[in-house]
Amino acid sequence: MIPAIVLLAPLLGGVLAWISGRAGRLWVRIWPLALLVLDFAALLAVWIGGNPDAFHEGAYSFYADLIVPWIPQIGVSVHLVLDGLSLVLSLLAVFIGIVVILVSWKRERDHEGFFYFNITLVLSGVLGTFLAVDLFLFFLFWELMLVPTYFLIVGWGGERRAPAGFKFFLFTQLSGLVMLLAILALYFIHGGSSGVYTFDLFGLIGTPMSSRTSFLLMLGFMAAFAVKLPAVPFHSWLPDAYVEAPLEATILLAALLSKSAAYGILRFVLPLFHDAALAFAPVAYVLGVLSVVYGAVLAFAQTDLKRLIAYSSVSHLGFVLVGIFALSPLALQGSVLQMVSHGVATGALFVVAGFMERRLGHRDLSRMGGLFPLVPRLAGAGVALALVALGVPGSGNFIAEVLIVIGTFQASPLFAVLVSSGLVFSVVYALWMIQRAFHGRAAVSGSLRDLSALEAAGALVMILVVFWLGLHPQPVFDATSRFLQTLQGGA
Amino acid sequence: MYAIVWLIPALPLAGFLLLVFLGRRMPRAVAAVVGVGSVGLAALATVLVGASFLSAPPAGGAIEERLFGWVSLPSLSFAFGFRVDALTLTMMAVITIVGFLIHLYSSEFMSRDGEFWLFFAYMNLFVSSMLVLVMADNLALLYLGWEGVGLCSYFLIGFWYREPEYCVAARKAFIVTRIGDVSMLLGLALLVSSFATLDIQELLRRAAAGWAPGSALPVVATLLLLGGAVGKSAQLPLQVWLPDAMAGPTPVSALIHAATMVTAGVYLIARLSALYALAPAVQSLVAIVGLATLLLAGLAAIAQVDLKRILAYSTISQIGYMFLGLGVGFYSAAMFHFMVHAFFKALLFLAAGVVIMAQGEEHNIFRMGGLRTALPAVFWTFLIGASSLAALPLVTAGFYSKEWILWGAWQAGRGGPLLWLLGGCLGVLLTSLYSFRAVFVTFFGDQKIRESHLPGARMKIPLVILAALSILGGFIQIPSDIAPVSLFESFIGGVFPKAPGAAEGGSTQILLQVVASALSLIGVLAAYVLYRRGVGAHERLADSDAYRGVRRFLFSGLGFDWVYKWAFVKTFDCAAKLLKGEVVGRAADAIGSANAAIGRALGALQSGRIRWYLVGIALGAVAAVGAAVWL
Amino acid sequence: MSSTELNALLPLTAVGAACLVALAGVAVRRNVVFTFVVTILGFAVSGAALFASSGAQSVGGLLVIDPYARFFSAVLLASNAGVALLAFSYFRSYRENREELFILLLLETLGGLVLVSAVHFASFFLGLELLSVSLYSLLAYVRTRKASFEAGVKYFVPAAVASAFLLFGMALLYDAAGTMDLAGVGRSLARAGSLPEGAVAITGLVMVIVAIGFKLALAPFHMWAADVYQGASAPITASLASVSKVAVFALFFRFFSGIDLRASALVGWILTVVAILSMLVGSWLALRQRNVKRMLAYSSTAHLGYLMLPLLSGGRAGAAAAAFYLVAYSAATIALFGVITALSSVDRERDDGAELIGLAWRKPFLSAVFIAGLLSMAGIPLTAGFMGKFYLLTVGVGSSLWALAAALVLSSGISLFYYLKLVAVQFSRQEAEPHGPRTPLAAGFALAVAIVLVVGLGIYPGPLANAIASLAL
Amino acid sequence: MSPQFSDYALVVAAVLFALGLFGVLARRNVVYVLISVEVMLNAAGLAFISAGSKLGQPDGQVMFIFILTLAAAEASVGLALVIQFYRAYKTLDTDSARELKD
Repeated sequence: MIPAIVLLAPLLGGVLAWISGRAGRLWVRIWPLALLVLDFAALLAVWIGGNPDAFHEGAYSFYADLIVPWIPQIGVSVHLVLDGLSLVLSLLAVFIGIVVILVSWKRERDHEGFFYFNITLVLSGVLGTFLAVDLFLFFLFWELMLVPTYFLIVGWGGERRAPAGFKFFLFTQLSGLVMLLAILALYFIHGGSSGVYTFDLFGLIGTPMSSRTSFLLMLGFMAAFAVKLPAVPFHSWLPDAYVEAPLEATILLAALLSKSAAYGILRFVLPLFHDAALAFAPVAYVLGVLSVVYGAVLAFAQTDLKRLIAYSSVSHLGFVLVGIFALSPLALQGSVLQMVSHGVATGALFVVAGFMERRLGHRDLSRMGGLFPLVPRLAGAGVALALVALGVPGSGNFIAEVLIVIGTFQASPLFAVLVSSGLVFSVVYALWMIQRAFHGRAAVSGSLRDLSALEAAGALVMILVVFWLGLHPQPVFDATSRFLQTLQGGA
Repeated sequence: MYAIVWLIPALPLAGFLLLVFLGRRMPRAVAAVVGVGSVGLAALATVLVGASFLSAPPAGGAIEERLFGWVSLPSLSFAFGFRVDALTLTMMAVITIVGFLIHLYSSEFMSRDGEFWLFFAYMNLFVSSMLVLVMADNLALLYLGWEGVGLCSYFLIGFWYREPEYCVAARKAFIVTRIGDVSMLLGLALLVSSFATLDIQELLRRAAAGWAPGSALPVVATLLLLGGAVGKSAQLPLQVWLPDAMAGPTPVSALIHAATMVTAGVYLIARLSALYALAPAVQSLVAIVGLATLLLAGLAAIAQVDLKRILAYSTISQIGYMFLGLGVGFYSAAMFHFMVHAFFKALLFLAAGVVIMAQGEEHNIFRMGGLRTALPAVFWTFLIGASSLAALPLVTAGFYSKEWILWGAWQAGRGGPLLWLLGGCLGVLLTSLYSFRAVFVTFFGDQKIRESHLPGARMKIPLVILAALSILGGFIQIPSDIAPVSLFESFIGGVFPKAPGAAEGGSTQILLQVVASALSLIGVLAAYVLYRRGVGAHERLADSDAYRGVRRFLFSGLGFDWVYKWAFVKTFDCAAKLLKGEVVGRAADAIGSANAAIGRALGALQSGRIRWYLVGIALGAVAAVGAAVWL
Repeated sequence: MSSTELNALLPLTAVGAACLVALAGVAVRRNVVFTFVVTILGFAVSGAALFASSGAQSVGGLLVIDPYARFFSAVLLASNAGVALLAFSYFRSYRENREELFILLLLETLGGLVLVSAVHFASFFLGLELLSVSLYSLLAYVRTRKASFEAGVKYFVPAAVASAFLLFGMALLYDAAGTMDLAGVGRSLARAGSLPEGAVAITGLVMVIVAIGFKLALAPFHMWAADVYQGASAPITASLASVSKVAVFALFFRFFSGIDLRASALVGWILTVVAILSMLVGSWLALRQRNVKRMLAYSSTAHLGYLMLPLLSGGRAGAAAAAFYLVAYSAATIALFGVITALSSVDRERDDGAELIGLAWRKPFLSAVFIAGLLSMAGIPLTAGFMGKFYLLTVGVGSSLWALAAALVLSSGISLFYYLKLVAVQFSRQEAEPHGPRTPLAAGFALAVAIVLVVGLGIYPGPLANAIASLAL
Repeated sequence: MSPQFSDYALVVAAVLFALGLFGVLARRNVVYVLISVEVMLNAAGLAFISAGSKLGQPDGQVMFIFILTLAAAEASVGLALVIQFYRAYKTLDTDSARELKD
């Protein structure tokens, strides 16, 4: 039952928020927050007290395993599992959810009930992708994230929200359909060869097929994941979507939705198409390196703070892509750590960017400068997080990138060299951002309000989490290693 | 006393945390006590640990302490663990003691700055990171410290962040050193993929057992690590950041860009000396890099007019000497020079800081002059520092350390004499020329600016102590032909592979020493002739175009900045500008507009005429029937 | 005629009877409420009567009442019941006669019921004409509005031509096959390739396809659709978009399931081309439409193109997929046109996209229904449209119809643009004139049922999946 | 096999059909369009009759009667529309009804 509770708790909060939409602005926030906190507590309890080997399915073991038939006519069931990897990422999702609700606590807007309903629906969708092991169900959640995110963008976004939302929707939906084709093909191939028509991941692993078929199917999956990650050149939806979305949705997009893609590669692509993935690795490396470099160069070229962070995100996720396909234990662990750490850090960076926008009324870097003495707490948080983006020692990004580079080196020295160039480029844009926004001569006259104690505490907690991940990443490694070890089976 | 080892980096770290979170509300005095005190306590702890290290050496020659696990994976694990041996202890002593003196100096120097607390926060963090760097028992932790010091260096160079050009200098420093760092990270990656460990001792053991000397892997690995070292230590070809780094407050230049951080590369190579022994070619390269850098930086130093830039180039040059020492296998000599250099260069910078402050933030030595009488304490200490830098024979520490390195160079195989000739003769000549040029121009002649802001006790005491160390520090290791004192060698020598060649060389060694000493004195004389007495001679030269051209070339640091600007910076900017329009995104948009265009074109057929629609049906029918019948 | 046959015919009889009662009512005294009630009752009784028979019951060689026919009859009845509810609201303020509208609706339904059970050219033809002739009148029903009349003419003339194509094609097929029984025609077509009459038979088949293509508005026979959809009153357009297409497609599928496409690969090719053209052209044309009904006309061309996937793949799975998709499509169609209906009245058709600005904030219920309908059409999960598209792709992949599947994906991508544009518009914060009274009860009820179906079938498709699993022909 | 009567009839029907189609496409007057449609329908009827006679079945003629009925129904609706058309547009030119277009 635990996976179902984890999955549905945010949704329940959202529904309650929607219902209580007219009752006042307080309950609209309290319901989702309370349920998310409960959710978080439940996940923590599982992490601390749960038995990671309680359930087995082939080589895999889980804390919890739930199967309920859903559309038995075609072999679809609600199959949710909670293992270390999904646990860690679910914790991330719920944590970010809590952050999002807190960030918007004081923000007045229209139709708040529906707004929070959409937020929680996104969270449930993300959690669903982290928990589902039925391919149909996974696809459903995958697509499900889209609609509320789209509503958030077009309902509460910036000036050019409609085209931005559309672009986001189009890219993800279209690539999702390609994945659906691949899922169906796999379904039929498996059904044809074994007589059992099922969408269950563990049933489908090891389906015999020619290497060419396997490669094509893997491409179908990768289409969806490369778009959502996103890898250059499938990224062009991202900057607009991140910029035009309301802050809360941007945080969700950057911190969580991109992770679902990386997770999808880990959970589905590698187990289902191990050899094809190995064959695909060079292409993935190229895409990853392209993302790393292109994202960093473009981040440097931006003057819009949110856009800059958006591109930096592209760059960081390039590391993840390379790390995953390096398929060496170190790189895989590094990638997972990078996912978590980037989730928290980029989320926090967007939070800070949002705080800045609220105070300045704009987010144009060329009109900022010298904020450090004016708003030391805000600027301090901003500087710290920008440093995390460039991989400041002790942060989660630092150790993750070190592991990815080392792990990739074992698989392909050439691409390790290329991907590590991102470490230099990240310095360029991160410092540029620090210096344009916080250093230099003061470009703002008059006084600005610094972070309130609560805001500062929130930012501090997120920063501390990032550094905790950097200085003591072992719990994350321990939680995820069970699953990651199964991935190297053939290697 | 070994139990307190972990306190040594922890104290400055605690100081940093206190300052960064609470410093803004602290009174200056409290912030100063926290900032200076934390390093002072660390220095005290280092002394205590050092004393017990000397009195009762630990088993295996090193104190090992593992604090807590960091990363533990089946294929690789490393922890927050320290290993303190003689080499580390030397570094620690310099970092904490010189660091403490500089902190003390800063408490007065920076006292009028609005973000006093922040300065000490960064400085404390720097000391902590630097200690982690030298104390780490594994390369991952070393890399953590390595990155940490780079970060602090960035913040301190750009400490006066309201000036955009300082920010640019800071950024340049960070980016250039980051390039080296990435190379080093790749080196680590190679080591991990070969030996699956980052524990330094274990790594060196496995490398010695697993790698044949001179084979490809050790060459590549040491080359990559060398990349890191030249970045951090401002050696060719990544030396360009250091002169600009002088934008930071002078104590920063003294601590980070002279005494400690820039020698991290030296430490790295010394620490991994066993690895370099497996790649003789790379080790020779280290020597060549050192030699080239020391000459190049020496030449550039002669043409500078900014007092701090002169010192910066001199730092680059002196680290070149250390690299030369490392390259010829005289690790102890390199470390000895490191220590002595830390003393006199910190001294020079601190003295220069006083001078600049007293001259109202004037950096150009040609606008100064005659400060000998106005600032006597500074003059004398600066003179001691400059003498030590110029390696004036017998009385200065610099003489002993440099001679040791040059003796090593002489003995380094076939190219040895050449190394000695260029490094020893030319280098020594250049060094004494530029150092005494600074002395004569700054302190002699007519006073052009009235002095202001005279230094107080907290600035003078460090000067005096460092001056004393710059003289006395040399006497713990004296060439055997002069006096048989070898305290330093016997303390630290055990850490390194045995130096090739003879420790003593009889008459040859004496001859070489005489030549080098003579050259250093000639350099002083030349400086006197050119810049003091024969001012006319210098100005007569200055009239010729050729001289001006050469001077400009030297002044610019031999054109490296120009080349890099065009080769990298402009390229990157260009790429950013080109890509900013999102070529890729445009392609996606183009697909969208193509669809819209098709829609428009098809829409033109929807004319609203019934007959037209019937034509559509009829044509469709004819096409279908035609296809059916004909195919 | 045996009692079992009569039993099986009950649904048709019920609708016919309702028609007669309504006519008689009009003859005695005009009362629109009475006619409306009779109509709804007729649909209800007919729907209930579907359960009176089971298995496959042939009636006089012209009709067969089998599970397939019953299923689609239910879809038609439900759709037109919805249309009747919408129309009742829509025509509240119409000052001229309203009673005939419902009678025509009943007649149209009867034609549809005949079509879905037809197994013979005669019943095929009869049902189609019943459907079409009622539609001509329905489309042009609002005499006071020129656009409505124009729609009638624009449907009538091509439809008549299409009827001629159909009949001529039938004649040729009859000539070649020697029978007008659908199954018999199919059997003889399987041998057609080897006979000298092959060309005649294939030509006949193609002409029938052209006629059906016209009715389904498949490209390149689609051009009339946009004008007609736009001109007609919203509820009538809903009927045109759902009932007539479902009925004709059901027949098309039945006809085609009897033909072995392997024997006439050519027809398969022609249909593939038509399908791909429909998907793409439909979506492309819809891209730039501002009028919602016009946009839906083009998009329905694309949707019918999608339905060629199960048609070409055939079999039990194909039937199930087509059935699911048509249910989803009809529900979404009723929902979408229903919202337009609820916004409009007979005096003023509010079918421009601009009418939807800020609808989400102004009229949350209508907006929710409209968005659900749009998302279902776009095939977004948790809507019936997603499950439908999923079924289509399943049979497409299962039968290796890769080109069609790829075109479907592509067309879905293009279609997102125009569906989402209408979603986004509703979230616009720009102030629009606050218009329209409260949604009338009848329309509201129809919309509520539609949204429950659209969302419910997306979340819990099990029952429907069960029902369609056994629609074998 | 030599050509039979039914084959000629079929050809005649096809020609009639084509003529009707041409008329529909070429004529702008609604009444002529309706007449052309009638021609097409009758072509189909002829084809049915020829097929029925070739096969010796009555079905073809039954279909023809069906077609006649349909033609009558269509004509009645069609003529009603024509009257409306003339009222609305004061002309019988089909091209004048083009308010609805892209």
